[in-house]
Order: sequence, then structure tokens, then C-alpha cells
Amino acid sequence: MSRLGVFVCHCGENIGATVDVTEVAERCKHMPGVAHAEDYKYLCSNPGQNKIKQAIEEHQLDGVVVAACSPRMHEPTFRRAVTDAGLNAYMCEVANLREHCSWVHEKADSTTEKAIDLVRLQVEKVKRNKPLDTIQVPITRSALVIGGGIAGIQAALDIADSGHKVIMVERSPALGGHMAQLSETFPTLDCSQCILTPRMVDVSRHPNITLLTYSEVEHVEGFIGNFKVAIRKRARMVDEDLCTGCGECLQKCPTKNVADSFNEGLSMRRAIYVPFAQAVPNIPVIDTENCRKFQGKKCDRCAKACPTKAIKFDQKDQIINVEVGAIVVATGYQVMGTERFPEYGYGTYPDVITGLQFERYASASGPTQGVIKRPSDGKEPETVVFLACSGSRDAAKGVKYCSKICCMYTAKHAMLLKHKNHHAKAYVFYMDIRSAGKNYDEFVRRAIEEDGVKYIRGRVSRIYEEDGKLIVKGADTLLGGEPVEIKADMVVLASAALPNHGQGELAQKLHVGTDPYGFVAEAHPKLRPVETTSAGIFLAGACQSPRDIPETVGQASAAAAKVTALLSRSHLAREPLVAEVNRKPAPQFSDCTGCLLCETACPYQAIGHEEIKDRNGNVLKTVAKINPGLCQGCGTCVSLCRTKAIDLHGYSNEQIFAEIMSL
Amino acid sequence: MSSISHHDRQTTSLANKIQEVTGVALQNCYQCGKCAAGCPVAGDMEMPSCQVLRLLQYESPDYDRRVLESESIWLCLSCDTCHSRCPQTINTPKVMYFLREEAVRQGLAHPKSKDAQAFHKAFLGSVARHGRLHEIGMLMNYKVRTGHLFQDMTLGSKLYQKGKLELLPHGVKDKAAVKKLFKRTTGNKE
Amino acid sequence: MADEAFEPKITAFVCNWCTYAGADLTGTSRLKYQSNIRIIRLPCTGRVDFMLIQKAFARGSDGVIVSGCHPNDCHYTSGNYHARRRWMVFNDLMEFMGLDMRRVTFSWVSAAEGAKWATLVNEVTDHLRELGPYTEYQRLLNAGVA
Amino acid sequence: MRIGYYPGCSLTSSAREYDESVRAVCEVLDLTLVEIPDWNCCGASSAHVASEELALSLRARNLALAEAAGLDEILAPCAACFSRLASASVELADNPQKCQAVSEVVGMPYSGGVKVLNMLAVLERFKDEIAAKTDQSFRHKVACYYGCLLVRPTKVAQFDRVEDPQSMDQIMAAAGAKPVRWSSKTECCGTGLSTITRTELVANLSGRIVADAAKREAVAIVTACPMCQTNLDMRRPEINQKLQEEHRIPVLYVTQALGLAMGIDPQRLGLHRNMVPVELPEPEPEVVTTDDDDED
Ligand SMILES: Cc1cc2nc3c(=O)[nH]c(=O)nc-3n(C[C@H](O)[C@H](O)[C@H](O)COP(=O)(O)OP(=O)(O)OC[C@H]3O[C@@H](n4cnc5c(N)ncnc54)[C@H](O)[C@@H]3O)c2cc1C
Ligand SMILES: Cc1cc2nc3c(=O)[nH]c(=O)nc-3n(C[C@H](O)[C@H](O)[C@H](O)COP(=O)(O)OP(=O)(O)OC[C@H]3O[C@@H](n4cnc5c(N)ncnc54)[C@H](O)[C@@H]3O)c2cc1C
Ligand code: SF4
Ligand code: SF4
Ligand code: SF4
Ligand code: SF4
Ligand code: SF4
Ligand code: SF4
Ligand code: SF4
Ligand code: SF4
Repeated sequence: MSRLGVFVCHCGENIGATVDVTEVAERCKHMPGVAHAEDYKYLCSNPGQNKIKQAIEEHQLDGVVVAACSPRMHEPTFRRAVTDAGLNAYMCEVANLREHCSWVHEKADSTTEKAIDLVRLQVEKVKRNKPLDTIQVPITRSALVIGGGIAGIQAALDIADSGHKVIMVERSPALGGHMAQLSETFPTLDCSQCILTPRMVDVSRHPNITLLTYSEVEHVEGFIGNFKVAIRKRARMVDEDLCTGCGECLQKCPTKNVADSFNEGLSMRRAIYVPFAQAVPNIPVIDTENCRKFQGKKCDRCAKACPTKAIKFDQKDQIINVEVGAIVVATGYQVMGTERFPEYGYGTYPDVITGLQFERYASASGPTQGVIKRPSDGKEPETVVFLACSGSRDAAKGVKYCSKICCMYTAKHAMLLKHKNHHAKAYVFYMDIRSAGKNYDEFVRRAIEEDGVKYIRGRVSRIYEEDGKLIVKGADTLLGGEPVEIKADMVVLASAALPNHGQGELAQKLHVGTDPYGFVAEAHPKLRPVETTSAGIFLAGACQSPRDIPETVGQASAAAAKVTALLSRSHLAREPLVAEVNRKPAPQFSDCTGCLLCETACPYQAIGHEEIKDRNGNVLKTVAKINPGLCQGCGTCVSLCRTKAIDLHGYSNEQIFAEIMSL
Repeated sequence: MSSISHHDRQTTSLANKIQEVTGVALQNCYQCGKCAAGCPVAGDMEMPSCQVLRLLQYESPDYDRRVLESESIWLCLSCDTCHSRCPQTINTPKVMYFLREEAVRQGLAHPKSKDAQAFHKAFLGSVARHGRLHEIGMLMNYKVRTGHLFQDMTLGSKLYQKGKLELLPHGVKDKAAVKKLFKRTTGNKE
Repeated sequence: MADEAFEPKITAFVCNWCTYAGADLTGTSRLKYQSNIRIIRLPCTGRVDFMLIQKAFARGSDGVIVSGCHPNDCHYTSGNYHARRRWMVFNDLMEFMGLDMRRVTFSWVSAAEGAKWATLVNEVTDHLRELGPYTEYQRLLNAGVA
Repeated sequence: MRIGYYPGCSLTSSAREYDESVRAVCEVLDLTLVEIPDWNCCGASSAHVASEELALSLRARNLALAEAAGLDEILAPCAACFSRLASASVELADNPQKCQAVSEVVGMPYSGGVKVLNMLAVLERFKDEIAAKTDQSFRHKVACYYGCLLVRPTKVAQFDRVEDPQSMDQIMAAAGAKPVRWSSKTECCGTGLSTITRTELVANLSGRIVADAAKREAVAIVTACPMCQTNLDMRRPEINQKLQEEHRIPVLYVTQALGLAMGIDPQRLGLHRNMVPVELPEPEPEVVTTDDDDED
């Protein structure tokens, strides 16, 4: 028989004026299992709490019900109080007499009756409560950052600066992501490389960061605080320790006609290459698909040229296993290629280019040293037409969403064109100008007012080639849809930003959700924007949805803050209100039949299975197994399990049935 | 989902009828102008397709009338260029068809549409009678209806010389079947 | 009439994060509703299963309310999604078993919808008062169906 | 091989040469055309203006007749007829209720299983045979003109790509021709404006196409649609007047062009019926392809 104490609060007049508090206390005394009941003016005050503590000792109570305000208000207060008196925190429950009773009903006998019922519910529950201990999950105090764009760089630096180890995995041969490709950045027009390069160098030199480029995540298992990750470090055929970055090998390679992806195909590179001059790390890689040697022909000119014998044609991929406590996904985006636009020529007109290609032309380190030229004949274009919303906001053939960055970079492009060639004409076809951000609209206005960029409100229906010009057929909806035809030298598509290739596979490996477009899904769109649906895995940057650099950096720092908060402790304390699959003696072992329905329903992937074996290792039964480190206590599995093999601590079937039966 | 007062669209508006009959949801048009940009006759219309749609979006009797009285709706070629490129897949030619029917029904059809109407009448008359088109007969009929007696006279004789006109109609054998079909769908015996 | 004295007994299963908090807000806003209802707090509507509802009726409830977060707002990401999917199946089952489905109300009340909670409780209470006591259930129980 | 054949009204009169050349070419390709017994007019755009139901029923009767004759695929060489019949076939294919209703109006059962093909879709199947039946000396620069109806609406046409289609170019290339790259392939010639009523607009629209083809140095425009052919060929005097230029580029049906490449007698291809005289210049010189660009 339990010895429970019931404490009924007046909350001054708040409860006392409507509910007959003394009557409640009096009636409680007669409830089975209740050893003590009393009422008090303000239970949450220090004297009030002391009363509870004293009563526990005096009456040797083994459970407590506080009948007061909402548990959402003072449950922690009273749980702390009972632990001070030596009880387990979970042996205390709160009946909500204020928000759910005195404040919402008139003074009446029925109101007092309801108050008594509410206490009885909790009394019956507490009787069946079991002492629970907070769950302690040990934490591996290091983090993995996937993706080495500005998002990954920022997150890695912030985490590393807080004293934790970071492993950074970048799949291309060098850091930098798209930001490395940009010329100047809105709204300040500072040089992208100039502000990025120091950070890339910081990453490579940071004592807490291990940088793995040309590498990809192969496999992930585990859970928050305890991830085991296998990373494939692809063979670059160059020994990173021996290579000095002298570049001799690059000069000697006879294969010169490989489209340079860093320059978005606007120039050619060799089979052995460094993506760009400031690359970090500055170590070449052999592109085996184009290298003569790997295509079965005779060549070893690079190896011959290398003064340190760093070229290793027999290098193999390496699998590196690491353990980390947290993961940041920062895998960025890609842009829609021109071949995706039927009415703009399916990518067959060389002078119809993407915004990213324009960036390479405008970049001082690009294929034309910053002179805007056009691909077909290398001439400087006089008339350039920019098409906003190319593929974005196009439910029929593109994506439904707004790519968010293109209004701004289109204004930037038009401006850069004007700055570099004052005689050039720049036209922008747009639907809306979306320039919400600090100094953003001012930036667009400057393009229009000071640089004379002509904005035309309307979409373009078609582009075709005639006499070496691109005929752009649009309409001006501000003139009632009047057709507009512009003879352009070059057309720049502000093409939609899409989830990066490989994003889906990675999300699967990590068990994180994706949105209908394929971007990584956040846990809550407003209040948990840098967390994923998997605990311990965070996200940053354009892998969540298209975004610009300021937003990316802000979010990366936010993700880093979440990671450091997690890694700042050696253990993760978690509420013990988790589900558990029951165990029984052999031969039954458990009520669980191993149907694993629960596994598919758990929103947190907390359920796996385990095999019960005999001494000889023969499997006797497979049963579900819940990882308390992952379980969040939602109870979905409990209500799903047909054999009632699962129960939820704190909300067990027994407890809830008892509550119902008390009514 | 319940549709309550704040959704109450004017049930009599043209936009509403269009949605009912053709299934085209005009409110989906976000006025990007891509349709007008590619339309081969936008330049000849007093208001290009996107503006026609814009007026209809208001669901106002005045604007509805302005659309029905316009010549634009008669100039549409049904080339489907607009529809095939519209980011919102608005089937503009289908709307144009509907608007013509509606304009005729309400007696608001643009005067210049008379020729087109006469042409369609002559054409259908020929099909109803023979089950197939008899071009000479149709042309004669059209000329009588419109009074354009001498238009294309030289062309006609050239066609004849090239063996491209049949003097006598080649109809279907089962003329009764076709007549019945006309009767059932139009109530018109023509 | 005897019915005039009838006060329905209502059991509510609500989730901790949305409806429980919403009902708290009703209180803080001092909005009044009828006092027939008894709330049982659960982590999530995903925790509610058919057995709980059955038990409530067996214990003499005249009506049951199940309320949690709005779809997509679930604290547990998708717990209430599972609940909803299960309801579709349960609905048929309960109906098949002869349960009076007018006595089970599913609703979404968020933490910000204090007024909605008051309205909901009042509507359900009035409705049940009209329906009268759920004596039928005892018959089902005796027949061994429920 | 055999296939159902729906000539349509134009092919029996103003586009007779299309019918003649289709039959001639199909004969060479060993494709037997089975004319749908007692077919009727598809209603063109006029039926639509009168009544949706009439328009659908006129088309459905032809499909029902084809079905009754045991034909599951029919070739409609006229692009307009193709578009009309195909849209009916698509509309009825997955709508048994509509099938039922329309069957009653027509007075014949129709189950919804007849597929309608245009001329290019059929010729595409015979690309290899075409290459084999020609001596590849037809090395003329041609402008393949598709018009609206063969590719749009995509849901109805279900054929080729909507912008810059390729099928006709490939068919002509198989016959040895050198299709030019041009931008007017699917521009509208103005057919929809029931041609006689707005002649000046048609001349304008068709004129742009003729001028573009001439500019790309094509020696012939190739088409698969009687409406297009009529507008570009028969309306040439108006076009030339509008453009203030004397364009003499002939307009051939794809089957006429193929027929020439196959060496079929021009008379049988109905070439004498074309308004703009078909006088092709010397073919392009033969390019000798050497085999030395890839050793290995
Ligand atoms: C034309 C254009 C102009 C722009 N101009 C501006 C501007 O002026 N100002 C501005 O603020 N923003 C601008 N932006 C936006 C800017 O590019 C982005 O905000 C920024 O690059 C986002 O950074 P990120 O790190 O999230 O993604 P990314 O830059 O895409 O970096 C992602 C990185 O992750 C790596 N990666 C991807 N998948 C994997 C994987 N599975 N495993 C390992 N590594 C992986 C990639 O290789 C890449 O290095 C512009 C964008 C475009 C397209
Ligand atoms: C009409 C309207 C509708 C909106 N709707 C949405 C929406 O639907 N969704 C959405 O995401 N956002 C919405 N927003 C935006 C949203 O309100 C803001 O993003 C958000 O409130 C910003 O939070 P904050 O904490 O930065 O600032 P605030 O909410 O302004 O909080 C600042 C706090 O600081 C206190 N404070 C100020 N100065 C001092 C001082 N000197 N010392 C001490 N304390 C100080 C203030 O009292 C206040 O409590 C809306 C905004 C408006 C105006
Ligand atoms: S415990 Fe709650 S009810 Fe009691 S006095 Fe404090 S606030 Fe009021
Ligand atoms: S071996 Fe390959 S990478 Fe090296 S020089 Fe030759 S082609 Fe270039
Ligand atoms: S030559 Fe050798 S050391 Fe120099 S960059 Fe190439 S691989 Fe590195
Ligand atoms: S940011 Fe501007 S250009 Fe880009 S999709 Fe949105 S509205 Fe269009
Ligand atoms: S649902 Fe129940 S029986 Fe099935 S695997 Fe899970 S715990 Fe076992
Ligand atoms: S209680 Fe919820 S989170 Fe925990 S195992 Fe069950 S379904 Fe998963
Ligand atoms: S293209 Fe479509 S969305 Fe754009 S204006 Fe025309 S109908 Fe409207
Ligand atoms: S279908 Fe009509 S409105 Fe549309 S582009 Fe063609 S002519 Fe213009």
C-alpha cells in the first residue's frame, strides 16, 4: 500500500475563490493510499515547498500529488522539492486545478467535485509510478561536417574554435563550394575569393580540423552522441604528404581538352589538375576518366615531371572510420543547366548561359580574367538579356519555388556588365523583384537608377538564333502584354537552384528527411530551422533551400552553436519517459512477435531489433529493441503494438487505465 | 474543406463558368506574360491573351463584357504555343474557344467575327449534308453568306486547273448516320 | 423530465504539447466552459489507442474527445500523422462494433487556441446532453462485443 | 505490315497530292493502308465552335468505324485531322463513361482502344528501310517544318519534343537530305484563322516562315500538314507581295520529298499539283568521309 501525500494550493484567490480547497484536501484524506493531505496558500513559495518536504519526512510518504497550477508551470519546481526530501522526482505528479478548473468554471459544487476528480486521477497514477532515472547517454565529443562550401567552412571553424575536434568531408578535390566560383558578391560587391580564401586556409591549418577532400560519406550508423561513420577517401593518385604543390606535373600533361567544371565548362583543363589557383588543399588530382594512362594508353609525363615522386598511379580508395557525436550537413545546391530549357534552345545555343557561368566570366580569376565575353566567338557582348525566374516558379517545367538568390545576383550581373563595359545594354526580364534583405532593395534600385539597367516585367517565351544574334521574344505586362523583341549578344539565365546531386542518397544514409523537392528537411520550419528530424544531425546552408551567403553563414554558426552545446557535455541527460519492449523469461522472452510494425512507425528511427540466441548462437527469437538514446517518448509505437509488448515509462498502459478507472 | 463566405466567388462570373465548362482555373494565371510573348498574333490583338485573362480575373460584369466584345478572342489561332509554354499550364486556346461561343450566345460577338462565323456555318453545313467536306460547295455557301463574291476567284480557278477541286461531293454512304449524329448533338438538321 | 438532470461525463485525451497547453491558455484567458470534462494528459495523440477509448466508455463516459497538435505541427514530427492514419482504420472498426461515433470527437487544438478549446468543450457537452446517457454501451459490454 | 488509313477531306481534294504521295511511298515501304470504311469529316475547328459534343461525336464515329474494322492503329497524314482524332482518342481512352455516352450518339460501340498516328510517327518506324530504299543522292538542304499541330498540345500529340522537334529532320536525313537548323519549325502559319477570312494575317505569319527557310539557304520546305502546305504554297503570291520579295522555294509534303529521294515518278507524287513549281537545284556535293579520325 502506498503512502501518498496530497497538497492542495489556494494560489491566493486564484483557486481558492472558485474551488473549495479545504473540502478538496479533506476528501483526499479518504482516498485509498493517501496518508496525508493538506492545503496551503502558495505552494510554490519557499515555505510552501518546505511544507511538502517536511510532510514527506514526517509521514514517510512515497509519492506526492500537488494540486495547483498547470504542470507546465511548476512541475519542475515540485519535482525538485521532492528530490530534496529524498524521493524520486518521478514520484511526484501535478493536478491542474487552476488552468483546467478554477479559471475556467464558475464557483459551484460541481467545480469542487471536478477538482477532487482531477486529484484522484493523479493519485491513481502516482500509485503506479515507478522511480525513474534520467538517461545518461555518453557523447563522443567531436563532429563531422559534410560539405566544404561556405556553410561547412563556417560551421567547422566555429565548432573547432570552441575546442572540439571536427572532421570535414568534401567530395570535390578542394574546399570552397560555389562561393569560390563567384566573382563579386551582393550587396557590397566585395570579391568572393578575397573573403573566402583566408577562411579556407584557416580550415586547413586549424589544429582541431581534419580535412578530407575528394572524399564522401559511405555509411553512417548510431545515434546522437554516438555516430559511427565510414568515409571513402577517393584515390587522387597523388601522395598528399609528398606533393609540394609545385605544379610541374600540370604543365606536362598532354591531355588538355577536358571541360573545366570549376569554370562551368567555359575553359579546358588537363587530366591532372588543381580546380583553381587558390585551391585548398593545393594538391592536384588525376581525373582517371580522361587520363591517358588510365585509358590504357602510354603516358607518365606527370610522374616524370614530379620532383618529389608524389604521383602514385596505383593509389587506391581508402575507407576511414570515425566516431563523432554530431553531424552537420552542408552539402549545398546545384543550378539547373541550360539544357533543361526547351524554349531557350535545349542548351544548344552557346551564348545562352547560366548565372554561374556569368560569374566565371566576371571573375578576375576566371577564364577571361574578368572580361565579359561570350562563348561562341569570344567577343564582348554589347546587349545582354538576363532572365529572372528561369525554371523557378514554373510549375509546368521547372520547380514551383522561388530560388531566392537570383533576383539579387541578376541585379549584380547587370551591374557588373555595366561597370565593365559602359556602352553595354542590360535588360532584365522579371516577374517580381524579390530583394528583401539588408541593403538589398537599395542595391537593385542602384542597378536601375544609377547604372541604367532596363527592367522589363514579363517572362520570355522563346529565344532563337538569327544572324549571329539571339532573338529574345518577351512581353511587357506593364504595357498590357505588348510583345518585346530584343536582339541580344548573350542571354543569362537566372536558372533555378536545385538540391545538389547525390543529396537524396546522402539523406538516406543519414536517416534525415527531405522535403518534396529533395532539399534536407528541418525539424521545425520556424523554431528548429538548423536541426533535422534526426537528433544530433544538423544542417546549414543551401542544402536546406536556396539561400545567399549571409543567411548561409548565419545558419552555419547557429548549427555550430547547437553542436557545441551538445558536445560541451560528456553525457547527454534525457528524460526517462521512453518506451521499452518488455522482457519475459524463456521460452517466451517477450510479448513481442517481431512484426516490426513499430520500427516503421517510429518518427525517430529509435526502434531496431535484436536477436535472442541460445548458448550455441542459434537465433531463438527476433524482437524489437528501442534505443533509449533516440526515443523521444511519443508513444506511437505503444498504441501500434498489437501484443502490447511495448510500454511507455511515465505513461504506461497501467497508469492511464488507472486514471480512466478513477473517474 | 468547407467553403464559407470569405471564399464566395461571384457564381455568375465568366471566370466561374469557364472553370466549370473547361476546367481552366483562371486564378492560377500569375500574369507573367509568357503567353503573349510567344503568341503569333499578340501584336494584332487589341489585348493579348494575358490581358484577356487578367480582365476575367476581376470577375466584374463590365470587364467580362469587354472581353466578349473584343476582336482578340476571334484572332486566336489555337496554335497552343501559349499553353505549351505557360508555367502555370493555363489552357488559353480552350478559354478562347469558350469565349467565342459565349460571345455568340450573348450576341456580343465582334462584328469582324461574322466572316469566321459564316465560314464555320458553311463548313458544318457541308459536313452535315455530305458527311465530308465538299470544298466548292462550302466556298459557294460562304460567299453567299458573306457577300465576298469575288474574293479568291482566281485562286479557285487555279485550284481547279491543278485538279485540286472536286465539282461533285464525295460523301459518306451512310448519310443518315451523320444526320442523326448532328441532330442528337445540336438539334440542328441543317 | 429525467433528462434535465443528466450531466454527461466526458473524458478527453490530449497531447501535452498542443492541446494541453491550449487548455492552459483557456484558463489564463479566463474563458469559461462547462465542467463536465476530465482531461487525461498524454505525450502525443500517437499514444492514444482504441483500448483507451473503449476503457473510457466502459467506465461510463458518455463521450470522448481526442485532441492534439494540428497536422504538421506535431511535436514529435509525425506522431499525430500516425494517429490520424490509425483513426481511419479505427473509425471503421468502431463503427463496425456498433460504437456510437457521434460520441467520439477528434479535434486539433494548438497551444495558441485557448478559445477554440472552450468552444469545443461546450459544443461537445451540449451535443452529448442532447444525445443523453450512453446506456447502449453497457448493453454492448454485456453482449461481449466491446 | 498494315495500318488503318484516315485520309480526311483535304486529302481527297485540295491536298490530293499528299494522298497520292503517301500511297506511293507506303507502297515502296511495304506498308498496306487500309482505309477506314465510310469515314466522315473530323469536323475540323468548325464543329468545335458549334458544339463540343458534336465535335467529339464526329471524331468518335471514325474511331468506332476503325475499331469495327479491326484496326487498332490508324494513320492520319493530315496534321489537323491527326490532332482532332488523337485528342478524341486520348479523351476517350481512359474514360469509359464518355465512351459509352458517345457510342450512343454515334450509334456504334466504341471501347476506346484505337491509337492515332501522324505521318512522321509512322515514317520514323521505317527509318532503316528509307535509308535502304534511297541512293542517298538527295543531298538537298531542306527546311523541315512541323507547324503547330504535330507537337502541340503535348498531351494530345505525345510525339517528339515540343520545341525544336527532330523526327522529320531524322527521316529526311535518312533519305540523304541535309536538314537545316532553323528556328521556325513550330511557328504557326496561321491555319487556325479559317484561312479565307483573314488572308492578310496569314500572309504575314506564313511569310515569316518562308523568309526564314530561304535565309537558311534551304531549297525546299518540307511539311506533313495540308494546312501548312496550303498556306506556304498556295498563298505564295500574297506572301511575296507582303514581303516585297520573290520567294520561289517550293513546299513539299514529306512523302513527296521522300518519294523523290526514292526515285518515284514525280507524276505519281502529284508534284504537278504544287502551286510553286518544284525545281530543285543540283544536290550538295558529296562529302567524302574518311575513316581516319579514330584509330585504336
Ligand atoms: C550565379 C550565382 C551568384 C551568386 N551570387 C551571390 C552573391 O553575390 N552573394 C551571396 O550572398 N550569395 C550569392 N550566391 C549564393 C551562394 O552561392 C550560396 O549562398 C552559397 O554558395 C551557399 O553555400 P553552401 O556552402 O551552402 O553550398 P555550396 O556552395 O553549394 O557548397 C556545398 C559544398 O558541399 C560539397 N558537397 C556536396 N555534396 C556533398 C557530399 N555528398 N559529400 C561531401 N561534400 C559534398 C560540394 O562539393 C560543395 O563544396 C550566388 C549563387 C549563384 C548561383
Ligand atoms: C504584423 C506582423 C506579422 C508578422 N507575422 C509573422 C509570421 O507570420 N511569421 C513570421 O515568421 N514572422 C512574422 N512576423 C515577424 C516577427 O514578428 C519577427 O520576426 C520576430 O518577432 C522577431 O523577433 P525578435 O526577438 O528579434 O524581436 P521582437 O519580437 O521585437 O522582440 C524584442 C524584445 O526585446 C525587448 N527590448 C527592446 N529593447 C529593449 C531594451 N533596450 N532592453 C531590454 N529589452 C528590450 C522588447 O520589449 C521585446 O520583447 C510578423 C511581424 C509583424 C509586424
Ligand atoms: S503553485 Fe501554482 S497554483 Fe500554487 S501558488 Fe504557485 S502558481 Fe499558484
Ligand atoms: S599520365 Fe595522365 S595525368 Fe599524367 S600526364 Fe599523362 S595524361 Fe596527364
Ligand atoms: S609535380 Fe609533384 S609535387 Fe608538384 S604539384 Fe605535381 S604532384 Fe605535387
Ligand atoms: S529570387 Fe527572383 S529571380 Fe529568383 S526565382 Fe525568386 S523571384 Fe525569380
Ligand atoms: S509492434 Fe510490438 S510486436 Fe511488433 S515488433 Fe514492435 S514491439 Fe514487437
Ligand atoms: S515512443 Fe515514439 S520515439 Fe519512442 S520508440 Fe516509440 S515511436 Fe519511437
Ligand atoms: S503564360 Fe500562363 S501564367 Fe503567364 S500570363 Fe500567360 S496564362 Fe498567365
Ligand atoms: S493559341 Fe491563340 S492565344 Fe495562344 S499563342 Fe496561339 S494564337 Fe495566341
